[in-house]
Amino acid sequence: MSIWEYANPKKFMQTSAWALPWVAGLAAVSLGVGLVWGFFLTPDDYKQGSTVKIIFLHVPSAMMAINAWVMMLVASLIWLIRRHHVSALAAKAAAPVGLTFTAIALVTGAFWGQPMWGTWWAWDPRLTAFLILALFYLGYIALWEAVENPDTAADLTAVLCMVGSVFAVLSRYAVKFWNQGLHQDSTIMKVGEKDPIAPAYYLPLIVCIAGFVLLFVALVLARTRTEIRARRLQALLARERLA
Amino acid sequence: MELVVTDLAVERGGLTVLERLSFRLAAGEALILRGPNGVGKTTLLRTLAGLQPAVQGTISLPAESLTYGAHADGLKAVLTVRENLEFWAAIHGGGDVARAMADMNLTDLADRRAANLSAGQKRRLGLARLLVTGRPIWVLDEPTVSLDQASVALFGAVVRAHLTGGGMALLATHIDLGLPEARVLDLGPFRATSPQISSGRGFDEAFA
Amino acid sequence: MELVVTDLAVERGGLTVLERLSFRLAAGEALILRGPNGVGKTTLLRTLAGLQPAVQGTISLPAESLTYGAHADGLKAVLTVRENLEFWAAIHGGGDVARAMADMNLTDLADRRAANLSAGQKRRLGLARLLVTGRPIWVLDEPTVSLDQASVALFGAVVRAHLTGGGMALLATHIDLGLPEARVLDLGPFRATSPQISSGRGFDEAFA
Amino acid sequence: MIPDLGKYAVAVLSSYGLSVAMIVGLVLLSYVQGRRVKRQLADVEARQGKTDG
Amino acid sequence: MMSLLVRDLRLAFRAGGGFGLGLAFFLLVAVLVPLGVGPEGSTLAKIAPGILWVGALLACLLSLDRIFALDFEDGSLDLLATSPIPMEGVVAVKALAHWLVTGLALTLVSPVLGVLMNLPPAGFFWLVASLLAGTPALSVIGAFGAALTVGVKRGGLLLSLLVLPLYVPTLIFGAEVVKRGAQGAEVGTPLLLLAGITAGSVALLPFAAAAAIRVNLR
Amino acid sequence: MMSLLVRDLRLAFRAGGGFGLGLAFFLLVAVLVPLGVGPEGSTLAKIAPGILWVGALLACLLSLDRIFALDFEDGSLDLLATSPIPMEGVVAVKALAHWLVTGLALTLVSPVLGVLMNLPPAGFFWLVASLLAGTPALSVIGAFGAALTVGVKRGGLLLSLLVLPLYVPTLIFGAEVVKRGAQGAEVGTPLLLLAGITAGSVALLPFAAAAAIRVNLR
Ligand code: HEM
Ligand SMILES: Nc1ncnc2c1ncn2[C@@H]1O[C@H](COP(=O)(O)OP(=O)(O)OP(=O)(O)O)[C@@H](O)[C@H]1O
Ligand SMILES: Nc1ncnc2c1ncn2[C@@H]1O[C@H](COP(=O)(O)OP(=O)(O)OP(=O)(O)O)[C@@H](O)[C@H]1O
Ligand SMILES: [Mg+2]
Ligand SMILES: [Mg+2]
Repeated sequence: MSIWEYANPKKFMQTSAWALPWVAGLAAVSLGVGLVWGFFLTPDDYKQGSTVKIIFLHVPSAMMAINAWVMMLVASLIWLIRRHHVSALAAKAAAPVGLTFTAIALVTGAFWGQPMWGTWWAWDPRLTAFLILALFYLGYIALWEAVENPDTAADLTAVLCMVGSVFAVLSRYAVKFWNQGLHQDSTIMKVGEKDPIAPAYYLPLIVCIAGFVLLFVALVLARTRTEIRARRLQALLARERLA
Repeated sequence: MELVVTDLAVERGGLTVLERLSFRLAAGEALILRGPNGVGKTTLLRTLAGLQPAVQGTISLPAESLTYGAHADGLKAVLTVRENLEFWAAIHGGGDVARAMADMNLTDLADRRAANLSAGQKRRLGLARLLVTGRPIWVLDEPTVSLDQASVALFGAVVRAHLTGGGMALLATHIDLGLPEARVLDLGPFRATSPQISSGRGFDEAFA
Repeated sequence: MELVVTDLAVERGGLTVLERLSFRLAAGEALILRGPNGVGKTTLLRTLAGLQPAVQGTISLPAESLTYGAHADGLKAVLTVRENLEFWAAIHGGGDVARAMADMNLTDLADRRAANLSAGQKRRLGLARLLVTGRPIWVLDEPTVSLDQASVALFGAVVRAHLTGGGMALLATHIDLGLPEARVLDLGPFRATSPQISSGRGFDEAFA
Repeated sequence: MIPDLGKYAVAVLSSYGLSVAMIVGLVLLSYVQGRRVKRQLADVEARQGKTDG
Repeated sequence: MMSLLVRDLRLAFRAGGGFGLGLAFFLLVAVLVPLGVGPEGSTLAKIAPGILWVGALLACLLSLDRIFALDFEDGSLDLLATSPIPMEGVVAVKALAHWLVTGLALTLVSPVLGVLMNLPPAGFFWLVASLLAGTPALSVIGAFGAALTVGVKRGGLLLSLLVLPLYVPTLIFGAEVVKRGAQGAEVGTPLLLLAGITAGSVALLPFAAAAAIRVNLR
Repeated sequence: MMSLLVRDLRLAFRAGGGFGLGLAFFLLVAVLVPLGVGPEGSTLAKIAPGILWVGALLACLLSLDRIFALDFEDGSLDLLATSPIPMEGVVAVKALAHWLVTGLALTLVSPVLGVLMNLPPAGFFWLVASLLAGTPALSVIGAFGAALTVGVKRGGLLLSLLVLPLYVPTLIFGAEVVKRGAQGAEVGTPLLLLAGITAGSVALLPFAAAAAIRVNLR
């Protein structure tokens, strides 16, 4: 059986109807556990004090903000190449989720920056790149909203997503070139090396990351289901008018 | 040269509006499309012009042989009559602008800006554009809107000359064009019966 | 109630296009304006509607008794049929929207956005607007453009009902409206003979 | 029961508060939209005599 | 008049209606200027009041041509002119609708942009206050400009050119309020002048704008 | 293609065509910012490179929606789509025409505005050089954005939102060139990157834009 079968709306609706409660439940459990663990049961850092607790929201949301865009890019390419409606609608459904995660990363970062760097906002390259990412999300969503015909909108937003990805990467380099920055480098993926994050933070962080991933999947599934239904609703209404 | 349409279905706003449409048009022939408002005349003409894809069926015509005249004339208000025509002539490789103006009785207005033309004169200018493209197949959407009787007759004469020269014309209209030799095709019978969600056909069936 | 026009001259683009025009229209009467393209029908109607000043002559009609229906319908594409009509009804102090929709056969389309109407339905909506204004004098510029036969008949019936109720109508058109009881006024004879630079009459004479 | 957050209480609590609010808001919005569309679709399908998919 | 306001707001919030886009533009100016100028906090703090006011002004400007041009194109303006509502009322209502969807919205989000531009904390209150006092003038002056250019095809740029000089006093006093506020200095005089400009514009310009529209329609 | 270029230029120079308005807007930004920020020479000198580039960018942006929307509205775009010229060629020519009437014109007047903004003398050469290297990218990226929004009524503001993030790299490198140039530092790297972005955009974006237009026409 080919993976493309899930691009069939009916098949997708069946499978997702079955999967959604599980994914949503797991997301709720892992997010609940991770956040409670992170908030109540972790010690204060000797340098950062209790602000270190922000990491459990900040890092997962920042990672998922980027991953959501990558997922939209892949879905857009699938739409452009194979013209499966479900993938176009999934890209549409993911955008507000990605935007929310971007906003969470920005807000938690801002609340972290205030005690750590003495400012809510600094034009650090990573922060700036995130702000630009938020703008790309906004533009993408606005284009979906503005174009009436759904297929036209799918084509246009897919093209925008591709071109936008190239420019988002370019912006990242430009911004790095422009300013060296305050924000610390990524360490989370370097576990094997020197293990710079203490296990007391590392474990709940992993749980939170898993929670955000599951939350993303659950939301995208649910929203894609809504988009498919909305699309069908629109078509049925149009048919009713014509008949 | 021939325009052959076989089993065509066309869509508008995601719904198939016309289907099972077949006809052929040979050199020197004209075909008038009729049908009530909203039956899909404009949609059909845009599909033939290649501006939108057909849902189904084939359209066979020689490449780059067709010119489309829509409700909007594609005229620039700040350019003069001559400048407007010269532009379209240059784009299509240089038709005879002076002759086209003479044919549509525009010579006196050659240096007037399109903005200062009356509605009828503007329409005549839009029709003169067809002549400078030098293309054999004319696909026209309600060409005589806002023309008075005299201008309608002028238009009829131009179409007849075009047909005599081996051209073809496909015209959608509600009113009489004064072209008795043209065949008439009523689009009513080709209305899509159970309109399908055309753009996502796999999509709809998946739910059925 | 009466509309009386005496020795009227109207201008467009700084030139007088019609002059010495007089007519009167009593309650229950309709007048159809005819004339070749560019004779000045639109200009005359806009002048009567008070959108531009007359060059000369007088127009007497009761205040706020007139509604103007132009080529453009004044519809918002993103509002539904009902929302569009409700807006104009509210502006004019609350006409009966449901009745207007019923009269123009729009009830089925009440919750459809104007953008998704066909050209003919859009025009019907534009005409339904006249009904909700509740005004007695209708001044309409080519009201049946893009309507098919059935809709033209519907329009004729609505106008006739309006006249029976004591209203008046002034209609400019090139084609047959199916209103045999209406008087016809050909504007050809009122064409301005030596077109004057109307906006500066003192100006013109000063140079003569 | 809230742990002692020291002088950073405002920062930490606002971060958690706003983030949770945004997540809950998005979930609620998705849920409400989903329910509304589902109901509308069911209405139309019932009207047109079709079964849900 | 109420129904006109409701309709204009409804149109603004429907798809493609333009609500939020003025906001987006304001945000973009606040993002682009640091990218151009450089990330130094102290420089940004110094220019923040001026740039934020210039950004608000440009954001207002961009949506001005919607005020009348759309209604002109689809014939609604002709019909409104023959309706029982006086043209002055139409202008006032449309300026109000414009202010609600741009000026007021800009005012509400401006603190966020203040953060981005590194505005000193003392300035935030005065930023909001000055925008609240000044943006109505921007909408009314803009409506006047839009009325002047309503007949011109794609008058957007001409409109900018006409309106920007008229915006100068508002801009100067508005930015001055924020600058003084950020430094903790006395803000009374410029704030009063700003409010005066707004009051004067709101009281008088609708008449001029209505006259301009009548001229453009004929 | 040549005739299309000639026509577009002719339209731009005729009444209401929009030539000069981009310039005027650039000028106004250069005037308004000192009014908003205050007259201090040293602050102005510091922010001049960034503000001038932001001004150029906004001036470009304002005339973008003319690139295709006018031809779409009057039906010319349909006719061009059925003409022998490939849509990619149409896009390229229209972007070129836009660059000639805005980008090139901005570049030529920029030294004057440099004086208004107190740009250090060493920066003038690099201001012109960077604008010359960067504005073509602005026009091509803008044409892409205009192609995406051509079917949307009054898409101007949506267009700004879509296009401005795409302008970010160009802006950063452009302003960096001027800033370094004004300080007498080495400008090679950012100038090269700027030229690279321009070259890449000019080579690839017309295809994306042509695809978007075809989608919008159907
Ligand atoms: C609004 C501002 C901020 C944004 C948009 C932001 C964005 C990000 C992003 C994208 C990551 C990526 C995670 C990864 O690559 O693994 C990250 C990680 C991180 N951020 Fe931030 N950040 C912001 C502010 C801050 C502040 C103020 C602090 C604290 C001083 C901070 C501390 C961290 C830490 C500790 C990590 C984890 C790095 C690691 O070990 O992988 N961030 N942030
Ligand atoms: N934007 C749209 N969205 C959905 N449906 C539309 C849209 N535009 C038109 N339609 C529908 O498509 C159908 C065909 O329209 P088309 O313009 O081809 O008709 P037509 O025969 O040219 O009519 P007319 O005589 O008014 O020119 C109509 O029923 C109309 O309601
Ligand atoms: N902008 C303009 N500048 C100068 N003259 C104009 C302008 N617009 C129209 N005219 C002229 O004014 C005259 C009257 O135009 P008007 O629109 O009133 O004619 P009409 O009788 O309504 O024509 P139609 O049958 O085409 O609707 C025409 O001769 C026309 O050439
Ligand atoms: Mg049609
Ligand atoms: Mg007329």
